[in-house]
Amino acid sequence: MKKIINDPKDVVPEMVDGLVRAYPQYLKQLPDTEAMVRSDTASMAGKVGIVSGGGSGHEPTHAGFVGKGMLSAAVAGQVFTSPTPDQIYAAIKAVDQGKGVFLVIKNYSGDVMNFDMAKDMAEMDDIDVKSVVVDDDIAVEDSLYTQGRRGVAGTLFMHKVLGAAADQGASLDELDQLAQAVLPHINTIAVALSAATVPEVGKPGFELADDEIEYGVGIHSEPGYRREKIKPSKDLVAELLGKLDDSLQLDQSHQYAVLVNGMGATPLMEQYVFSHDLLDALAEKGIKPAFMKVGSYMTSIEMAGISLTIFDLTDAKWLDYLNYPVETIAW
Amino acid sequence: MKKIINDPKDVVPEMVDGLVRAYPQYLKQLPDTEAMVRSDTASMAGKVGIVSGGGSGHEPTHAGFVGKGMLSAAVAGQVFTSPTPDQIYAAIKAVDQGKGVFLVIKNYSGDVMNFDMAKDMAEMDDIDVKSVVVDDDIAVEDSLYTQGRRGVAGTLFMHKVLGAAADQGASLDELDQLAQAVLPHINTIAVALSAATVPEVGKPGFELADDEIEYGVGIHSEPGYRREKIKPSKDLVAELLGKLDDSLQLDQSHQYAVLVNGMGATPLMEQYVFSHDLLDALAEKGIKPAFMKVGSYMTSIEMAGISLTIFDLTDAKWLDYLNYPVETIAW
Amino acid sequence: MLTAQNTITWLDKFGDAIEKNKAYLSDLDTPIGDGDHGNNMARGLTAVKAALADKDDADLTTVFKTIAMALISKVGGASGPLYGTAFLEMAKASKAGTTDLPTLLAAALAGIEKRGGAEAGDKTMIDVWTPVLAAVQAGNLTQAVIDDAVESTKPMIAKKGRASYLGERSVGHLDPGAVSSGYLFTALLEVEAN
Amino acid sequence: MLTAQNTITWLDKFGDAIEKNKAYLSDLDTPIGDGDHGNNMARGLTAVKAALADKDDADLTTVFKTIAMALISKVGGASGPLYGTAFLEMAKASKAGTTDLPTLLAAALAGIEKRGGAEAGDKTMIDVWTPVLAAVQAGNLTQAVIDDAVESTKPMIAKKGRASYLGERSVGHLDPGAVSSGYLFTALLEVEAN
Ligand SMILES: Nc1ncnc2c1ncn2[C@@H]1O[C@H](COP(=O)(O)OP(=O)(O)O)[C@@H](O)[C@H]1O
Ligand SMILES: Nc1ncnc2c1ncn2[C@@H]1O[C@H](COP(=O)(O)OP(=O)(O)O)[C@@H](O)[C@H]1O
Ligand SMILES: [Mg+2]
Ligand SMILES: [Mg+2]
Ligand SMILES: [Mg+2]
Ligand SMILES: [Mg+2]
Repeated sequence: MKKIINDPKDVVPEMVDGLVRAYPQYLKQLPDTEAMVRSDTASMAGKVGIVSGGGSGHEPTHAGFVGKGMLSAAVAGQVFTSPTPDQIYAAIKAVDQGKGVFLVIKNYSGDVMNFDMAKDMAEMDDIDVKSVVVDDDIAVEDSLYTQGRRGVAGTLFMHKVLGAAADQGASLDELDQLAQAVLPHINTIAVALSAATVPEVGKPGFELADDEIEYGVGIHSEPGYRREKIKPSKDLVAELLGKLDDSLQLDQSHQYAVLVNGMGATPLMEQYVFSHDLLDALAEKGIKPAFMKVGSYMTSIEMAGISLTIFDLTDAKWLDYLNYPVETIAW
Repeated sequence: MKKIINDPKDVVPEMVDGLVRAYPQYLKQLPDTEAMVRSDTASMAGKVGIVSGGGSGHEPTHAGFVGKGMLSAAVAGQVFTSPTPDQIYAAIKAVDQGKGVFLVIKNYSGDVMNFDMAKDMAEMDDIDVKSVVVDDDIAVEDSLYTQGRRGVAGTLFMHKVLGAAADQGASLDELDQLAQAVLPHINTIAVALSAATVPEVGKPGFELADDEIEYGVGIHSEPGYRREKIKPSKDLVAELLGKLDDSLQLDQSHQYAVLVNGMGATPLMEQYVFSHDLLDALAEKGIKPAFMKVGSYMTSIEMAGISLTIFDLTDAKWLDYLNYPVETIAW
Repeated sequence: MLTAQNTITWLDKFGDAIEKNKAYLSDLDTPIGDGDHGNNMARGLTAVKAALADKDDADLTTVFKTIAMALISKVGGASGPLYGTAFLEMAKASKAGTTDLPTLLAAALAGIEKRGGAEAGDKTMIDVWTPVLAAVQAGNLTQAVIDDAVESTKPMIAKKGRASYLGERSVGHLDPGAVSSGYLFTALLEVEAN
Repeated sequence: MLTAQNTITWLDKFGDAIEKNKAYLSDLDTPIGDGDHGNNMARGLTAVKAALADKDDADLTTVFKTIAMALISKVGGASGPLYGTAFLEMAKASKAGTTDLPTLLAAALAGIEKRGGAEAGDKTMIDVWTPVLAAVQAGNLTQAVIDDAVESTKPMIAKKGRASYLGERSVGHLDPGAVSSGYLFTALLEVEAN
């Protein structure tokens, strides 16, 4: 493990400190927590708060999306480990303006349970709390009898849509309806070239040979659905887009938002080449994205790979929400 | 070499195509070139154009900084290879509004010569062209009898300052004076954990052992000044900041802008930890940056490492230029 | 019967076992999870130890609650709320007056089931808690019961937690939370033996 | 004496040598540069070949200009403007009436020196062009002269181009641009021999 860190145990507090001090205009840290709240308090007045969070290692997610028009607060857990309820609760309390707080949770048992406990705590304080559990990763088969699908990069579209709506004065119930309406239309799938190394673990989550890739890997190095030899970008696009098409039933009469997301160590060069192939493949289906973003937004420390998110904009308003201006570090 | 690309020969045209099609609201590509010009043509009217460029592989530099308030156009060469004069000339012509065009060149023989030839071409068309050659990398000793220092991440501060001034109506001569005034106050130095692999070359520019780092490496894997065993982030900060202090003579009565820049494969986690240590070390000198940015802005494909840029804001206006709003993909 | 004192000793021994097996637990969590279970538990048990340091004269309920809060606020992930809830439920039950081990453990297990929505056979810590509780109720908890319970998770297909993403590929691996729960009950046996 | 026809043959042979030694040239550029010299030159010479394809009946000036433009617009980096300028200066000199090899090469070298600001001893292609021009002027260019000139760059300290960043550590390496210029003049020798 070769990393620019000090003691692996201190990575999270040190990184949160570095981030908050580098960007005081966006973030402030709640004392004795790794919860980060919008500095621009005025922008939250009279509005429903949006709180997200999860394990660290996905930077710039989540704190990079805290700011006017997007998240009110982000809570950072240990690396790849859900934050604890007391910290989530502190964030909820800090952003509540009497209009309630909406939680964006990714579908991992840990996150779901910790956020639920925080919700219980907040409700004891008479703060209205609602939440959505994002499960956009179609690599895992959904089933009522399992944990279900994972929440991955598509979560950022959820943040963006809810943040815009909240900034425009949507109520807690409206946000809840919006989140539930949007949820099934966001799908993501990834391909990995190498795994992440959690600092305290010291070795990669899995090993791939020099010429091997794995489809469907999660953002914590969760195993995917197939390993094979590396292929040209065009073929990777065909595989990932094929899965998304099966799931979303892409249709040229619809409008789509697309996120090409680097997993951490993948240079923009590769992301842009992939985007080129993707746009060609979509054009063959008669589709030109109405909204697109390319970059390393939902990372998995230094994992190499790309995830592809497609968001079917079945309601025209959702595109406006995506285009709504924000003031954040990373959007 | 494991990369998400097709034929290595096609990387640059494919990536430029992917970028421009993903972000049509910011960029348009000049036909038969890899030159990208601001889509928002109206924002250029009556103003001096700012053109930058260089070899590809530094994404989001340069095209990510094209937009209102920053660059007018960016020209992408082959990977780590200066663009050719005809393409630079095409960009100059496309952005000229009769007020002249200012070129931001990084100090590499190739870039200097190709931009000079483009300037000659433009002058034959009676377009006024002036330029600055950025040489912020203090890892290389400066000398009249050599090529001198390299231009690296500090170039982004040059882009930002000039772009803001141009947007506010500065003349070509004023931009020239501003560029010359700013130039000596921007210094950068880097540490690398691994080298970049140019797609057409297929192997890394240099090899470092699993526990080795190198100080002073350039953005094209140019060798640095010392190799040693990996150290805690704190110690890396001490080394890099020490060199910058020697060069800039840091002084608590001055204001500084800081850029902590990831080289491509370095996760934000490490960049934030490094920032934490940096801010501590600066605080010990009584310095709190007036402006700070942390992220992978001037990369070297998938090189791992961090560069640190400090910009001594000897003129208070420069801070306003840094804070001036821009509409770009990546700033 | 649990007392404040033997509960403190119990957690102390549990903490030692976690510390000793931290790398092993994370290794177990690597092929079918995210490789952090050892670190999560170690962080939590260090916090438990610190929190209990000045609780020598506390009552059983306070001890349980102290343990619960330390786990809830320090472990994170899935195991934090689950172990935390277990001790919180024991705190509640003890407050209601009981010090009886089977009653306390039954309350804890019910809390885990409610919090995580998993049941026996889902390849989680519940597959250790369930047979252990039965043995405690029958008055015949032995190391063999614990070991068998832990071992029983190996052939199971995970239905909850991160391992469930693997589906059938989770077969053949011990569940890390089951192993850490095994340490919890081994520590309990040692305390009971004294 | 250079003619349109033997110049086309010259560049053809040069292109073959570059193509054959592409990887070697990039390898030479790796320890003291950025590892792209072979790729840069190969891209340029492919463009030269394509551009010359329909120039069989062109005059010498047009041939030189065609070569110059292809190199300038396709090579990039440091070598593009330098080789491009060399041929552009030969185009200018030939337009002024000369077909005399020493005069043409002298114009080319002057162009390279002006464009890049380097001089003999700086460990660049100039260290091949200078002795080669002298030999051509003296009427005794041989492969040995070329080889010695290329070899002479090895012990030099680079003062221009990327290799200069290495200072004394550039000693012991051949300059890649000197090696490619060596191929240019070997190709010239072959053409002259026919
Ligand atoms: N829903 C659940 N019910 C019961 N136990 C669970 C559940 N989800 C996970 N677990 C237990 O938690 C363990 C994993 O804990 P840990 O690795 O610390 O958390 P995370 O999975 O968040 O990284 C699993 O081995 C399993 O025993
Ligand atoms: N200023 C200069 N004058 C003459 N030749 C130079 C100069 N700078 C570089 N060169 C030549 O160019 C060669 C490198 O070319 P190349 O690798 O294609 O370009 P780059 O250095 O931009 O990557 C060097 O080996 C050297 O011979
Ligand atoms: Mg975890
Ligand atoms: Mg080059
Ligand atoms: Mg785990
Ligand atoms: Mg080179």
